[in-house]
Amino acid sequence: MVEITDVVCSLCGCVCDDIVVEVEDNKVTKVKKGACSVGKSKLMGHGRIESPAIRDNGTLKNCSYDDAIKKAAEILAAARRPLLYGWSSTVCEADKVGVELAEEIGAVIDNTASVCHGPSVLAIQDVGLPSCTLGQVKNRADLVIYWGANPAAAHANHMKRYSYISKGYWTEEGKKNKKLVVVDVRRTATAKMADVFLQIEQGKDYLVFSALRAMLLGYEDVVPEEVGGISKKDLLETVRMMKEAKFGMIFFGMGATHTRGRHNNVVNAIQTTRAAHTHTKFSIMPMRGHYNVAGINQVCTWETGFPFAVDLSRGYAWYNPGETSSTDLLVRRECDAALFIATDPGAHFPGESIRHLSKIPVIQIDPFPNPTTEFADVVIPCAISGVEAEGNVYRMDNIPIRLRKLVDTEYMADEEIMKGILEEVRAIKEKEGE
Amino acid sequence: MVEGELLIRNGVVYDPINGVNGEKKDISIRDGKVVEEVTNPKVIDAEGRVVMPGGVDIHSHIAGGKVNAGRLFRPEDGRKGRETKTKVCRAQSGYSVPNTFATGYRYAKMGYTFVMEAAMPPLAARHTHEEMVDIPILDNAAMPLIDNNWMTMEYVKSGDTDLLAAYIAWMIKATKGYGVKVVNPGGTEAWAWAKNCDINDAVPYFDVTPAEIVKGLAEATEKFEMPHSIHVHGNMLGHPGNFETTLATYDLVKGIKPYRNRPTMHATHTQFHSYGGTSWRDFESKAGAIADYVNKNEHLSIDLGSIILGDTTTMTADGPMEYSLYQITGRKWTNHDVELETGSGITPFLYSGKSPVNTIQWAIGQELALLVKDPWKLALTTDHPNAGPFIGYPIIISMLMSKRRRDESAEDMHKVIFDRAEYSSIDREYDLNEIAIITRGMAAKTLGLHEHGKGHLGVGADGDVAIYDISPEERDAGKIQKAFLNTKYTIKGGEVVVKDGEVVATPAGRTIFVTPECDDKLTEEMMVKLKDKFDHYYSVTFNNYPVQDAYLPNPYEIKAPWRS
Amino acid sequence: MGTKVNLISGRTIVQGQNLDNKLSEEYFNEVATCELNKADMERLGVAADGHVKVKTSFGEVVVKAKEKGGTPEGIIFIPMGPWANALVSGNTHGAGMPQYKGIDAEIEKTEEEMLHVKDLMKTYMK
Amino acid sequence: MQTIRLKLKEEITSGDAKIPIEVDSLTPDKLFGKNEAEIKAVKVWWGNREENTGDLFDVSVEGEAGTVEEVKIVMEGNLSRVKHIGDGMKAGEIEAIGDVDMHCGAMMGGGRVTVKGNADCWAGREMHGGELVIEGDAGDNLCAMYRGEMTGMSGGKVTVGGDAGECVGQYMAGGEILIKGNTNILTGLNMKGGKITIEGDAIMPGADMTGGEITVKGKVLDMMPSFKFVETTTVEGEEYKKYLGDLAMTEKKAKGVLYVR
Repeated sequence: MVEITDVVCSLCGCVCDDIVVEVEDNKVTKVKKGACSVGKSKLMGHGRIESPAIRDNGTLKNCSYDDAIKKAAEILAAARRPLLYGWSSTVCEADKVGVELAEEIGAVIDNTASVCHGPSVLAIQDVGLPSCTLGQVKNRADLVIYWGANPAAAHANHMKRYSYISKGYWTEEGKKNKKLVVVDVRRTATAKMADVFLQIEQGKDYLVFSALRAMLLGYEDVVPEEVGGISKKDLLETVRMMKEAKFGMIFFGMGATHTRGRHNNVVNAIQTTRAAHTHTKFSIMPMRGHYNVAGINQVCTWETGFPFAVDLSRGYAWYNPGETSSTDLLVRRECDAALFIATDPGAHFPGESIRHLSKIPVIQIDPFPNPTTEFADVVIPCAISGVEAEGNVYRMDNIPIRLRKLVDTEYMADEEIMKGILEEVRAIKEKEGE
Repeated sequence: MVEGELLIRNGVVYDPINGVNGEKKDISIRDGKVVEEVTNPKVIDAEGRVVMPGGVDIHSHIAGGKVNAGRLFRPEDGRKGRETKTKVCRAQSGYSVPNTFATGYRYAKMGYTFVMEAAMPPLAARHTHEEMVDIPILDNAAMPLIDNNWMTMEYVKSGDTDLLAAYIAWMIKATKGYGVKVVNPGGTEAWAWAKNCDINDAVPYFDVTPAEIVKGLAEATEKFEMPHSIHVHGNMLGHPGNFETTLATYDLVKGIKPYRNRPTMHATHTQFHSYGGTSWRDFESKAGAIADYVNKNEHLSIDLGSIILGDTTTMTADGPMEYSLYQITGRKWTNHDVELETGSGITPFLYSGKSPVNTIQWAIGQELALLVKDPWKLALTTDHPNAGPFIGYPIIISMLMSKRRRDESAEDMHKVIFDRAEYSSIDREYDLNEIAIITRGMAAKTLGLHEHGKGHLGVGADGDVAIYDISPEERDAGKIQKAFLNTKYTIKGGEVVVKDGEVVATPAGRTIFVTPECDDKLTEEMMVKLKDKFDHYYSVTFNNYPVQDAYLPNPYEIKAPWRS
Repeated sequence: MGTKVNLISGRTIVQGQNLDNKLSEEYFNEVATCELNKADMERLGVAADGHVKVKTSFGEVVVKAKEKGGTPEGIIFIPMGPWANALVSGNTHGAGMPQYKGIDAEIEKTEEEMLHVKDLMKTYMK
Repeated sequence: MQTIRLKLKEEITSGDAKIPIEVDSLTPDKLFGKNEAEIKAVKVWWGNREENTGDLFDVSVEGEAGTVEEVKIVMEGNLSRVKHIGDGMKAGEIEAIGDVDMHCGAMMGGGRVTVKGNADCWAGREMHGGELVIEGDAGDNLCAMYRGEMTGMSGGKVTVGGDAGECVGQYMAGGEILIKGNTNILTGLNMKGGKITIEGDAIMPGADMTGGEITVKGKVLDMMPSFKFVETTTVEGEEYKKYLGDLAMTEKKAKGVLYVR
């Protein structure tokens, strides 16, 4: 038995890196410390895709890695509007090959931000993002606001490691001298811990932010008695708390991005932060979901200039979410082939998208069987990043951390698989050129 | 580096480090290095053309968290510089914040082969390295920010210079960095509470002043045989009247002895620090006062931070400064404070010749170059992209070489240029040798890279050569500008990477890093304090902090022994 | 037909624990569910674990009802996953993001069986 | 007068995948002076490959044009996956018969585009002159900016016969938009100049506006809570409440005018 410390979790955007595990017979046998129940479940592992496979007459037939990679390359090289999607639950090293492949075949490369914090990216492109690293929050924040976010369910270690419950330099008593405000449609587990819970009407976030902004800037007289289901009195109390804080922090989640207003809700959340900043230190951060969704946004940006939904069909980057984003491409039936890596559109895309996917060739690269496997035409199993493969990832606050390899595997790593496909595609193109 | 022989024949060579000033001379390269002679070379005919060593940029923001945050939040900048992929080149995007590939190609086209990334937040050092690996052609290095760090401030307060030295040694090693970068010392920590500091203000909670921090870091740096001095962006950048703070900052390190014959402080993007007046209304140039100080003292080097008119993306670890700028423009603003270490701010900015303030800023950058007498004391920069994108260097070169061009340009600027700046009264014109100094020789020497093959063409130097398509007699400013934007040839490590202004090969660059060698006992003592910081305040663990070797596929190490 | 409600979807702990385990019973039991307020349960006449059919203009699914305090009246919550996504809108309104929350839906009690994930996927392949 | 007819071939849109064709190379300015054979050879993007116009469209040319203004392009067939119709055009006329895809009339500087059907998102994006008429509905981001930019439509005139989507005229700086039906949320978002008239209803109009004028003749749903009521006034014989906003941008900047019934 070997004990491994400083293990980095490859589940959510918290990227906890102080986990201790035990490894015996090349298997993680125990998670001793540091991980939440979700992370623990991930580290302990689940049933795997056993072999590469190609669909033949409706059924998947096992094959070699070489054959699956060749088949994938053939599909992609022939496609006129291929989509390469996923990239958030794998390492940056694989993402880089993905961008290169997208350039090579004139594909659209998109990542899970598209259905997660893509609207936050659009918002940042409109107004910027006054933010900080999570350690700043841990050491300084005396007011934490979760807006449309339920870390108790989605980022279980977030409050303990970084925000409301954590202890730091100016916050050595933990939550004792902090205030927690939660804004949500439902009284969630997180909401139950709050000093102030603002139960907002579904879809009214935008209005509430504008009311807060007007109040923060001193125009409370124009604000009506109730906005989005919240009384003016409660709004004023929230504004008072914001002004009195030494270091205020807003974390927002899908409650803001998935609902009416989308990116503009986030614009308004950021504008609210800026308004609060005229009184005191205030920052804001999206609760990024996948452990490396921030990372693929980074890689895609430094390599193409744009963070997601990048259309390389003309040989240069055209970025236009709403047009070049996966949901639009699939619902509008634009794509004629798709590669999914480290993601599961079968579970997470709207049904309308899946309907189109069932009609075009689909390549899946993933360690685990999932709904996408049900319609994928080429299935390529891979090593689990952070357990069987190492590599760089970016935490939700864009801090880069290197995933560790804990056990050996015979599965190919994502980066190797992608390199294999890229090489095959180049070989096909060279032949065509002859 | 490429194997084989290359001969550059009959060029007019400007190699100021070796005292070669416009001599007709052959350059021989074998296996990537300059040699005495070659026997069976590939020949490039440079007859009548200007030949210089590969350019060396001492200060530019090309890689890392804030550069990429700049790209990410400016798709409108991204769509400006798009170029289709070719057989050799990846797709390009961006004007003021180009993608990594475009960064490499565009620098190489100007004849540059080394660029220093000027600000690496230690906690995010892996990010800087990941991007530098993706910048083709250029050799590079990065300077970690070590001035607003709690450890630094605590050691400065307690006066433990040796322990501070142990700390900076550990940090430079942990980040695979090059030297000590200072940005608004104390002020960025204060910004974590939405405050700022001037040079003699106490940093909130830490009870030290920026002046003490700068002095402490200079002393600690000189404990080692560091190739480069501390690299300082002082307090109050961009504020009217800041020249006094600037001069006071320069004075702080006057008595400190450098380990070798180089300055004890490099003061960067000096244009932003040379402001007179009490507000934007009576804002005026103090380039004269700054240049005067530089002329009279030997302990200091500067770079320009010269303005390029047009839209750009400003970015710095000086968080409060970016906030001030955003308050003026009301445009988008990103801020990213980094726990226990530093911060950063980013906001777009338009430098307009119609604005009196921008006009004076524009004048100041060039005035500094013209008023500092010894070109070995200054380097050409635009603090890319803060004062403008690096592809504007050829504009500045043509201005410095042509009084006529300056006079013509001044006519298009706001008329304050004639009463609140010295600009129009300066007649000096740079010659090509001086241009070679401020674009390669000085930077290489100041960074200590001339001892590692950069910035010159002596035997043993890297085979990095720029051949410009002009004759040494050329006086036409437009032609000069054009020639310096796109070389006839750029050669990197003996390989032709640019030909006739087109990128033809994209070899990977090397990352150069410094290893300060510190006494084990000191390190051990320092480590107790450092580990406590990780146990209680950092959000990553001690063992996950240092940059792993995997991030530097092409490393080049410079050892910096402890000075006995 | 059914009662008009507003549908939202989102993460849960057990859904997160089974992200790599989506073909399992645990995942099915957690994700093919619909959380409702007590009053809404009573109005529909559905008991805990009783089946309900949820319908939007984009699709319909049968899921298990679960009472959940804290859910306001008129709001139903289905954990993110294939069942919720059979109902959400793919119209991104020019922003790339489907509307996963705040969809007009109708809900009614049903005796119909729920579809397991593989069968649910098959409905897209027609 | 010259009429260039471009009819999209049926087989192009008959497959499972509806791959868009991008026709920014087929504007009157770019086709002026070309004969039929030359037009057929003009390249258009279809997915990741460039094709000859003649391979995708049936092309016919009638008449002669002495100036660009005399060139009229008529586009027919299933245009629902034809993007960038009239993108960047400066003069002449385009008539598109049927529903058209995204970016119709984007970056337009002059001339006239008529859509006899619906137009998808980003119609009139960053338009600065000319006239765009959409007889049916318009999608989202009509006359808005490109992501990250601070200026959307800055000149010209746009008329929509039916409804329009979200964020109509975002960052609009000049020109006129008339919507005969309803608009979805956030019409005139960040607007700083120009004029938008909505004959139907609007949801949360005028958010973050700092200039320009929005008139809503129908109902306003979810009125922004950060607007200041100024007075009741009469416009074209009808009584309106006049508001100034958006105060969430600070009072100094709140110079946008919103007329509500």
